[in-house]
Amino acid sequence: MLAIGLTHYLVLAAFLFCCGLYVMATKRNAVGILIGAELVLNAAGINLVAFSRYETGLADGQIAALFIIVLAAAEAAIAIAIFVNYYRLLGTIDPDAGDRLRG
Amino acid sequence: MPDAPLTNSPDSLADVERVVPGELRTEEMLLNMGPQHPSTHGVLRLVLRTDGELVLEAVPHIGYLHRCAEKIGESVASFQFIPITDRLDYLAAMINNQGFSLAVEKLAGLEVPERARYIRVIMAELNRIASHLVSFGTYGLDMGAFTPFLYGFREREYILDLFEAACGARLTYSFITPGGVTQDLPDGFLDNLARFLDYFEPKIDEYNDLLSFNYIFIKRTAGVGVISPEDAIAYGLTGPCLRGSGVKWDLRRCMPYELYDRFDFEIPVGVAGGTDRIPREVVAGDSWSRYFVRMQEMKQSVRILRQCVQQLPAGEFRNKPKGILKLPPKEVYLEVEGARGQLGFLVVGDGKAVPRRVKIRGPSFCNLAITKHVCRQVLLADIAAILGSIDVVMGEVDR
Amino acid sequence: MYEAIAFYLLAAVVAGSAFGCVIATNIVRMALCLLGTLGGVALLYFLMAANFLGVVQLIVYAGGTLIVIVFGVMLTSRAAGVRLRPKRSEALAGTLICIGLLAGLVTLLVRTAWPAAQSEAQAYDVAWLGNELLSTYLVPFEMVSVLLLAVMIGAAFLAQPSGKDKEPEER
Amino acid sequence: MSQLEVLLVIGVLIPLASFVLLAFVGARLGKPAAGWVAVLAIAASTVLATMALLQWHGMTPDQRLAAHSAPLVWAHLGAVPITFGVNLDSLTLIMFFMVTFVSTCIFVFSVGYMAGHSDEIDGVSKFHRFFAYLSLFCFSMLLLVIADSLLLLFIAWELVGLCSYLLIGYYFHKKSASNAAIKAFVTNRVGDFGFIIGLGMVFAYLGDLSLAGAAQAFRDGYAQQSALFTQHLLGVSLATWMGMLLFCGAIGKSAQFPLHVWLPDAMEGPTPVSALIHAATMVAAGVYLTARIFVLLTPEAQLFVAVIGCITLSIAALVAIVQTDIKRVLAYSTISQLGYMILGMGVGAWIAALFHLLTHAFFKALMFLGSGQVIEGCHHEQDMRKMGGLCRKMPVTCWTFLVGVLAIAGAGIPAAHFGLGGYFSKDEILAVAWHRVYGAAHGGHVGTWERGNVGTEPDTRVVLASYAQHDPGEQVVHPGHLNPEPRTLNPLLFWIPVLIAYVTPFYMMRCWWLTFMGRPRDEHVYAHAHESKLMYLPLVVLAAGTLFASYYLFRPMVAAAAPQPFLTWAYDGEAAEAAHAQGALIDHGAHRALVPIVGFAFVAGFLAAWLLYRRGLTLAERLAQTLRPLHTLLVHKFYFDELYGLVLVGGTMLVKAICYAFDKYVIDGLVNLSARVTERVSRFSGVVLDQGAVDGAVNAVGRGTWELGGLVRRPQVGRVRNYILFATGGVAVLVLWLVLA
Amino acid sequence: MAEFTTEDALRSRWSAAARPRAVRWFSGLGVVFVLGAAALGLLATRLTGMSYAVALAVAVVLLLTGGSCLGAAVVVQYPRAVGRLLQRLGLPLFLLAVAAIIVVAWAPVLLWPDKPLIVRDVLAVVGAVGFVSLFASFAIWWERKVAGRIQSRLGPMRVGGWHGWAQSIADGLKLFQKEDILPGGGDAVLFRMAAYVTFVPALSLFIALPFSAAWVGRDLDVGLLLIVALFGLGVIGVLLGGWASNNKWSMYGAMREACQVISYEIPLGFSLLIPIMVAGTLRLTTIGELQAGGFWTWLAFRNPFTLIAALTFLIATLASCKRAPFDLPEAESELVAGYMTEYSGFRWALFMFAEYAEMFAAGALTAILFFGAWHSPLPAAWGAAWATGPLWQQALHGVVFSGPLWLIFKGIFFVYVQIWLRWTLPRIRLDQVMHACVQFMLPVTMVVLLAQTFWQLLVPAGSVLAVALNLACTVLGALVALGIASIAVYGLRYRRRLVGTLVVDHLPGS
Repeated sequence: MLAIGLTHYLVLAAFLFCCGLYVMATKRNAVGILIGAELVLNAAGINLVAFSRYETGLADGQIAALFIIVLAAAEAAIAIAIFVNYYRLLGTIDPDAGDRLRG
Repeated sequence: MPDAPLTNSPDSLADVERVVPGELRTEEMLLNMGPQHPSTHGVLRLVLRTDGELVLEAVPHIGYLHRCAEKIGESVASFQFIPITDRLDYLAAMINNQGFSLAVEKLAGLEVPERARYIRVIMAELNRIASHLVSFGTYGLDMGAFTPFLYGFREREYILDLFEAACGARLTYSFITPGGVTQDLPDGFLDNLARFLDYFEPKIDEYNDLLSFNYIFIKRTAGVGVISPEDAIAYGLTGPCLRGSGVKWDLRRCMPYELYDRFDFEIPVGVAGGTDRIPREVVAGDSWSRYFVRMQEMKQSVRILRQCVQQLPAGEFRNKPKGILKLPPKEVYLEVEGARGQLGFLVVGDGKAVPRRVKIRGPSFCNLAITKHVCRQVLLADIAAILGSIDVVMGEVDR
Repeated sequence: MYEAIAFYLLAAVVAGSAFGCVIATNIVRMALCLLGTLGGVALLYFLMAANFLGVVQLIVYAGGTLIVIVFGVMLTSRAAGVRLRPKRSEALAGTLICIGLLAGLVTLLVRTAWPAAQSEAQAYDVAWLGNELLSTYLVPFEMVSVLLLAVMIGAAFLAQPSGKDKEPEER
Repeated sequence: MSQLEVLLVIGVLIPLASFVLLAFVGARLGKPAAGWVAVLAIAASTVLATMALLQWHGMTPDQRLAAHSAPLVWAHLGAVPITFGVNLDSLTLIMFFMVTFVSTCIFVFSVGYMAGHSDEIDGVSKFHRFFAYLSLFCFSMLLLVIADSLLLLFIAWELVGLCSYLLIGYYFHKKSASNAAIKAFVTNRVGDFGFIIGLGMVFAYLGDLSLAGAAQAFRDGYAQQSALFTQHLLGVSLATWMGMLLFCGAIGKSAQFPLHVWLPDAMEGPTPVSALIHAATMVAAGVYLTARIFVLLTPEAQLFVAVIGCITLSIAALVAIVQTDIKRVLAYSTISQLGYMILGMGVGAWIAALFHLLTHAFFKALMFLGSGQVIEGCHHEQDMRKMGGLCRKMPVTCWTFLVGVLAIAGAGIPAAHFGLGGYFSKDEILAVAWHRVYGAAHGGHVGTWERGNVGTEPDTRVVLASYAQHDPGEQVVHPGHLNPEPRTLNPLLFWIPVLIAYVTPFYMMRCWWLTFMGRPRDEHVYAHAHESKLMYLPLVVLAAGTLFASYYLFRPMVAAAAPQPFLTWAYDGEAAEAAHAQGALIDHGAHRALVPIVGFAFVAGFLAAWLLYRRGLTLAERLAQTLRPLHTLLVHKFYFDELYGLVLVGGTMLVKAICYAFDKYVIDGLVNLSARVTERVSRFSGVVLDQGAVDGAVNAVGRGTWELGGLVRRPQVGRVRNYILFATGGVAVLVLWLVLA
Repeated sequence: MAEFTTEDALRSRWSAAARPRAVRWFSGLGVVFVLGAAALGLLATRLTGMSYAVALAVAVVLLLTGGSCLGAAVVVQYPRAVGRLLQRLGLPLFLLAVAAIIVVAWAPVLLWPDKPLIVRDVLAVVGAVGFVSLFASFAIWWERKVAGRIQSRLGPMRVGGWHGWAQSIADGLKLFQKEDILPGGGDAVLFRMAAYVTFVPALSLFIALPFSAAWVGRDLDVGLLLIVALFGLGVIGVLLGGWASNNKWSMYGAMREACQVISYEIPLGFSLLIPIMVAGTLRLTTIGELQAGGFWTWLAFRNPFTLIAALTFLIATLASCKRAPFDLPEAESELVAGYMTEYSGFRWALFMFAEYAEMFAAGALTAILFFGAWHSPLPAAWGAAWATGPLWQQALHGVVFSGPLWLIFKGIFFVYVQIWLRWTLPRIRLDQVMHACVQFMLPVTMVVLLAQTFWQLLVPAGSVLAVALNLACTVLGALVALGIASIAVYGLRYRRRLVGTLVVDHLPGS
C-alpha cells in the first residue's frame, strides 16, 4: 500500500468519475450537472497524467490533460452562457423543464 | 432585506415589483440604502431598484430624524426657539439662528444695531465656509478619497475655534438672536479671523488641485446627475444645487438682507467645461458643478469676510427688547441664503410671546426631492456622487 | 513514504470533496466542494511531477472555470434558492448504478497487472512540455486556440442582452 | 488522390459548403433563393456523380484498381492507424449516384413544397434552415457512402442521425413533431449503442477499423482460430456477437423489428424530408451498412439478420393494411420493404437486396413526393378516407404514383423476364430464400465451385488492405473457402415473405385507389385540390427513373461490387451467376418454382384491393367490424409503442415503484404489523381482520393498477439526466459483466 | 483624556458565560497540542519508525499551534495582566518572537538543504504563517501611520509605547476575542469556509516565493505561475463569503471582486510574459539571478517595453489586490463594506491578513520580476569575495549586496506605494475599472508584448540601440527614484511649513 502506483491513481479517478456521473444523473440544477461534468473531466485528467507518469513516460498524457483543462474552461463558459439564457427564458435552471425544444 | 418593510411604508414601491412581460424579470432587485449607510449622510433611506450595478430608480424615504421642531416653535417663546434652530442644519447653525431672528425682528419691528449686523454676516459666512468644508470633505469620502475629509475638518476646526471664542459653543451656537447677537466679539477675534483668512484662502486652491481637478474625481462626478436649469427651478432647488445648474440666483444678491448689498462679491454658477480651468468633461448642472460652486463660494465668503473685517464699526451688539417680546398678530415669511439653499421661516404671531405658527422651509428637504428624478439609469456608485453633491443634512430635511 | 502520505492525504481531500458534491443539496456548496476537488487534483499533478499541469489546473480550472461556474450560480441564484431535489427513485437508481460501476471499475483496475511504477519520474520540465506542445502537438494546439476563439465569440453572443434591454449609458 | 476520388470528394463537399453558406447567410438569401442554392449544390454533386459513374463504367479492371489511392492517416490509436479514405467500388458509385439524383429531385420538390408554408418562428423564417439541414444531410449521407473505414462510417452515421433529428423536428413548435424527433433520436441511439460496442469489438479483436483491413483481419482470425471464434458468450461465438452488434446499428437506422417504432412517427417532418430520409436514403443506410459488414458476418449472425428482416417485413405490411394516413401507409410499406432487403442480406441475396434498395429508393421517393403533392394540394389533409377521386384534379400525380405502386408491387410479366425494378429485386430475394430452404435438398450443389472464378472485379478491399502491410505488387494469399456447408433455412423464412408479397400490392393499391379513384368523399378537400408544376416535375423524372432503373441498368453495377464473402456466401454473386450459367447453383428451378407461387401476386393483391375499395369504404368497414380483434391489433400497430412505454420508461419507473413498494409495504408494513398485532389482540375481532385484509388487497390492486397506468402514460421524452442514468447503467452493466465474466 | 492603554484594547469582549468556556477550550487544546508535540518528539521516532525530520516538522507545528492556544487562553483569562505586560515588555518580546519564528522556520531549511522536500514544505508553511502574521501586523500599523501622516495626523501613538507599535497586535487580540457573528439566513458553513478559502491560497503562495536564491520554500520550475494561480484563488473565497452573507451589499462586493480580478488577470498575465520572455523561464530564482549585475540590469530598465510592462504590472496588481483606486469590492461609501460587511472578529481578521499577504506578495513579485529581486543596486559581483567568506562577511554581503533583507525592503516599498496611492486617490467607478482594463491596459500590454517579441528577435543584446535604450531607461528610473527620495527629504525637512498649521491664540483651551 505504501508504494504508490498506477492503480492508486486509477482507483481514485474511478471514484471521482462515478461521483461525477452520479452528480450528472441526479442533480436537478443545470449548473450541478456542469459540476458533475467537471468531476468526470478531472477523473479523466488524473488517468491521463497517471498513465503518462507510470506507463508511457511521454508528454501525450500531460498534453491531453492540458487540453482537457482548456476545453473544460471553454465548455463551462459556453454552458454558463446557455444556462443564463435558459434561466432568462424559463425562470428556472431545472434541466427537466427544458423538454419543450422551443424558446 | 428590504422587501418586507416596503409593503408597509407609506409610499410603497409595490409598483416597482411590477414585471414587464418578456423583459428580464430575473435580474432586478430592490436594494435598501440606508437609513444606516455610509454615504447617505445621516438617516436618509433610499430604496433602489437595481439591475446589477445599474440603478433603475431611487426613491428617498425620510422621517427618521423628525423631532417636531415646528411644533416646538409654537409652544415656546421666540427667544427660546433659537436653540432649536441650531439643530436644523447643524452644520450651519449660525445661519439658522440668523434666519429665525430676522423673521422675528421683522414681525416684531425690532431694530438691529449695525455692528450686530456685521457680526451676523461674519458668523454666517464663516459658518458657510465651515459647512462647505464638511461638504467638500464628505464628498471626497463618498468618492473614496479619505484624505480631503480630514483636511476639510482640520480647517473647520479653526473656524469652530473662532466660534468657540465668540460664543463658547462649537456646534450649537444660539449666538444670533432677535435684536442682535448674544455677546460682543472677544478681543483679538478680528486678528485671528484675518490670520485664518490669510491661511485659508490659498488652501482652497490646494484642495482644488488635490480633489477638484483630480482626473479620477472628474471622471466620477462630471456628467453625472445632470440637472437642467428648468428642472432645478421646477423642483424648487436652491443654493449651490440651483447655481450648479447655471442659474444665477442668490438671495444675498437678488433680495439682499442684512448688509449684503454693501459687499462686493460674485455669484459662482456651474458652467460647461472647456473654459478657464473647468475640465472638458463637465456639463453645467452635473455633480462636479454643484461641488465646484461650493468651492468657489468659499472664496467669495472669504472675500465678504475680509470686507467685514475692514468695515466692522464700533457700537452696540444688541438691541435688547424691553421685557418679553410680544409678537403682533401678523404673518411674516422670510428667507435667507443658507449654506444649502434658501432657508425660510414663516412666523405668525397672535400678540403673545409664543408664536401661533412656525413653519420652516428647509432647503435640504426641497433639494432632496430631485433625487428620484436624477437617480435614474445610473450606476450604484453614482448614487453616492449625486447624493453627495446635493449635500443634504437630515436634521433639516426632517426638522 | 512521503509520497504515500501525501497521496493518501490528497486522495482523501479529492474523494471527500467529490463525495461532498454528491451529497450537497446546495449548489454553492457543490461549487465549494468542486474547489476542493480541483485543488486536490492540482496537488496530485504536482505529486506526479507534472508541475506545469498542476499550475494550469489551478489557474484555469480553479481560478477561471470555477469562478465562471460560481458566477453562473449567482446569476441564476433566485432559482437556486428553490431546492431542486432529485426524486427518490432517481437517487436510488443513481446510487445503485454508480456503486455498481465503481465496484466493477475498481475490481477491474485492481485485477489488472499494470506495469511496475517507473523508479524515477522523468523530469517533466516546462520547457520540454512547451517544445512538445509546439512541435508534436502543434495542430491540436492551434485547433484549441481556434476553438477558444469560437467559444469567446459564442459566449459573448449568447450572453449579450437581447435588443430590448437597455444598455447602461456610455460614459 | 485519383481523379475519380477527387470527383467524389468534391461531390461530398459541395453540399457541406452549401450547408455552411446557408447556415451563415441563409437568412439573408431569403425565401426561394436559399432553396435554389441548395438545389444548385446538390445538382452539381449529381453531375459529378454522373461523371464519376460514366468514367468508372468505361474503365478496365486494372484501371479501376489503379484508381485507388492510399487513405489519409488521421491519427494513431496505439499502433492502429485511423485512416480516412474513399471506398471505391461499383456499389459506392451507384449509391452515390442514387443519393445525389434522388436528392436533387427532392430538393427541387422541396423548393415548391416549402415555399407554400408559413414557417416563421418568432418572426424569423426558418426556410433557409430547412435547406441547410437538407444539405448537411446530403453531405453526411454521401460521406457515409464513400467511407472506407468503420469509424468514418460511424461518424457519418451519427451525422445522418443528427440531421434526421433536426429535420423530423423541423416543426418543433408542434409537440408531436418534437416528440417524434426525440423518439427517432433516442431509438437510433439504442441501435447505435450496439453499433459502437460492435465497433469496439472490431477494434479490440480485429485491430483495424478500415473496411478492408477488418475483413482481412477477420479472415486471418478465422484461419488462426483466434479468440473471436473460439470464445463464446451465452453459447454464441464472439464473432457472431460482433456481427450482431454491428447489425444493431442497421436495426436502428433501417427501422427493423424491435426499433421500427420511430419511422411512422417521423412522418411528422415535412413530406420532402420523409421522401428523402425516411424512404430513399437514410433508412437505406442500414442496409448499406449491412452490405458493407457482410464479410464480417458469421452464418449465425446472418441468420439473425434474416429473422429480423422477416419479422419486420411481415409486421409492417400487416399494419400498413389498416392505416388511413397516406404517409403512414407509405412509412409502413417502407419498413416492410426494408425488411425485404434485410431478409435478402440475411439469406445471402446480397446483390438482390442492394438492387432492391436502389429501385426502392426511386419508387418510394416518387410515392412520397406524390403524397406530398396530394397533401399539399389538399391543404394538409393526410387522411385517405377524406380523399378519393383526386385523379381528375391531379392527373400527373395520380399516374406517376401508379408507376410507383406497380413498381413496389413487383409488377412484371412472369417468365418473360420483363417488369419493373421491384419485380426483379423481390423475385430474386425470394428465389435465393427458396434456394436456401429447398435448393440444397433439391440440388445439393452448394459450394462446389472453385474460388478462382469469383467476381469480375478485383476485390479492391483486399488489395487496399495489402497497401498497409505488403508491397503493392504482392498478391495476398486467401485462406480460401472455409465454410462450404451453409445450413438449410427454416421454410418460414421463405413462406412468410411470399405471403407478404401478396399483401404488399393489396395495401398499395388500397392506398392509390382510396386517394385517386372512386368518388370524392370530402367535397371540401376535393374542391380545393390542385397540382403545382414545380412539384410534379420531379415526380415525372422519378417516375421515369423508376421505369428505367431496372434490372439491366442497375443490377450489373451492384453485382460487380459483390464481395468475396468468406464464411457466408452471396448466393447471387457473380460467382453464382457463373455457376448458374453452368446450371450449378440456383438453377432455373428456383425461378420456375417461384412463378406460380408469387408471379401473379400483384394481380391478386390489386384485384383484392379493387374489390374491397371500389365502392368506397363501406365494404372495408364492414370487414373490419367482422374481424374486430385483428383490426384493433393492427390499428394499434401490435402495441409496440405502448410496450416500449411500459418497458423502457416503465423500467426506470419500476425501480422507483419497487423502492416505493419496499418502503411502503416492507418497512411500513413491519411497523404496521406490530401495530396491527396489538390491535388484533385488543379488538379480538374477526370482522375487522376481514375488512382490513380484503380492503388492503383491493387497495393494493387498485394502487398497482393506478401506478401501472401512470407508468404507461408517461411519454418517453425529455429527461437529459435520465439518459445519462441509462447510459451509465449500461456501462455499469458492461463493466460488471467484464468483471464477472 | 485618559491614557488609552493596551489593557483597554484587550478588555474582554466575551460574555460572562462564554469566557470560561473559551478559556477551557483554548487551554485544553493548547495542552493537547503541546503534549502531542512532546510525545512525538520523544517517542515517535522510536516507536513508529517515523523519520526524524518528519517528527521534528510535525512537532514544530504542534508546538506552535499549542503555544498560540495557550497564549489565547492566557489573554482571555487575564486581559489586564497581559495588557500590562505588553505595555512594559512588549517590544523586546515582540522582537524575540520575530527572531524565534524566523529561526524556527528557516534554520532547518537552510541547515539541511538535502532534507526531503516535504520537510521543507512544512517548515516553509510555518515560516509563511509567521511571516504573514508579522507582516500583516506591521503593515496594518504602518498603513495607519502613513495614512495619519498623509492626513496631517499622527496615527496610532499610544498602544505599546513607541509610536503605538503594538496597535495592530492589540487589535488582533481584540478581534481574536470577539464573538463570531453569523448572519441570519446566511449559509453558515460557507460563511465560515470562505474566510479560509481566501486566506489559505494567500498564505500558501509564500511557499514558492523566493526571498533569495537560497531562501525559498520550494524553488519550482513553475513558481511564477503558481504564485499567480494562488493569487487568483482568493476570489473564490470572496465570492462564497459574499454569497453566504445573505446580504445584498456583500453580494455586490463579491460580484465586483470577481469581475475585477478576472478581468485584470489578463493584463497581469500579459505583463508577466515580458520578464518570462526575457528570462526564458518560469523559475523565479533564475529570473532573480538574472538581475544581479547592478540596477541597470534590472529587468524594468532593460528597454522601454519592460519599463512599461513593469508599470502595467504594478497597476494590475493594484487591481488584483483590490487596493485603491481599485478598492471597489469593499467600497465603503457605496457598499458599506462590500463582501466583508457581515464579517467580524477573527474571520474578518483572516480576510485582512489575506489582503496584506497578497499586497506583500504583489510587491515582492514586482521586485523579483522587474526591480532586481533580492539584489541591491550594486552589482553582486563586487561582493563575490564576501559571499564565500566567514560568517560576518556573509552577513555583510546579505546587507550590502543581495539577500532576503533587500527583497523584504523592496516588497515593503511597493506596499508603501500601494498605501500611498490609497490615501491620495479617489475610487474609480466599476464601468471605468472595466474600461480601463479593456480599453487601456489590454491594448497597452498587448502592444508591449508584441514590441518586446520583435525587440528580442531583431535587436541583438550588445547592440548600440539596446545599450542606449537600456541607459536611457536606467537614467529615467534613477531620476524617478531620486525625485521620490528628494521629495521625501524635502517633505521631512519642511513638513511644518508644508502643512501650514495655524495656532489660534487667545482662545479658551489653546
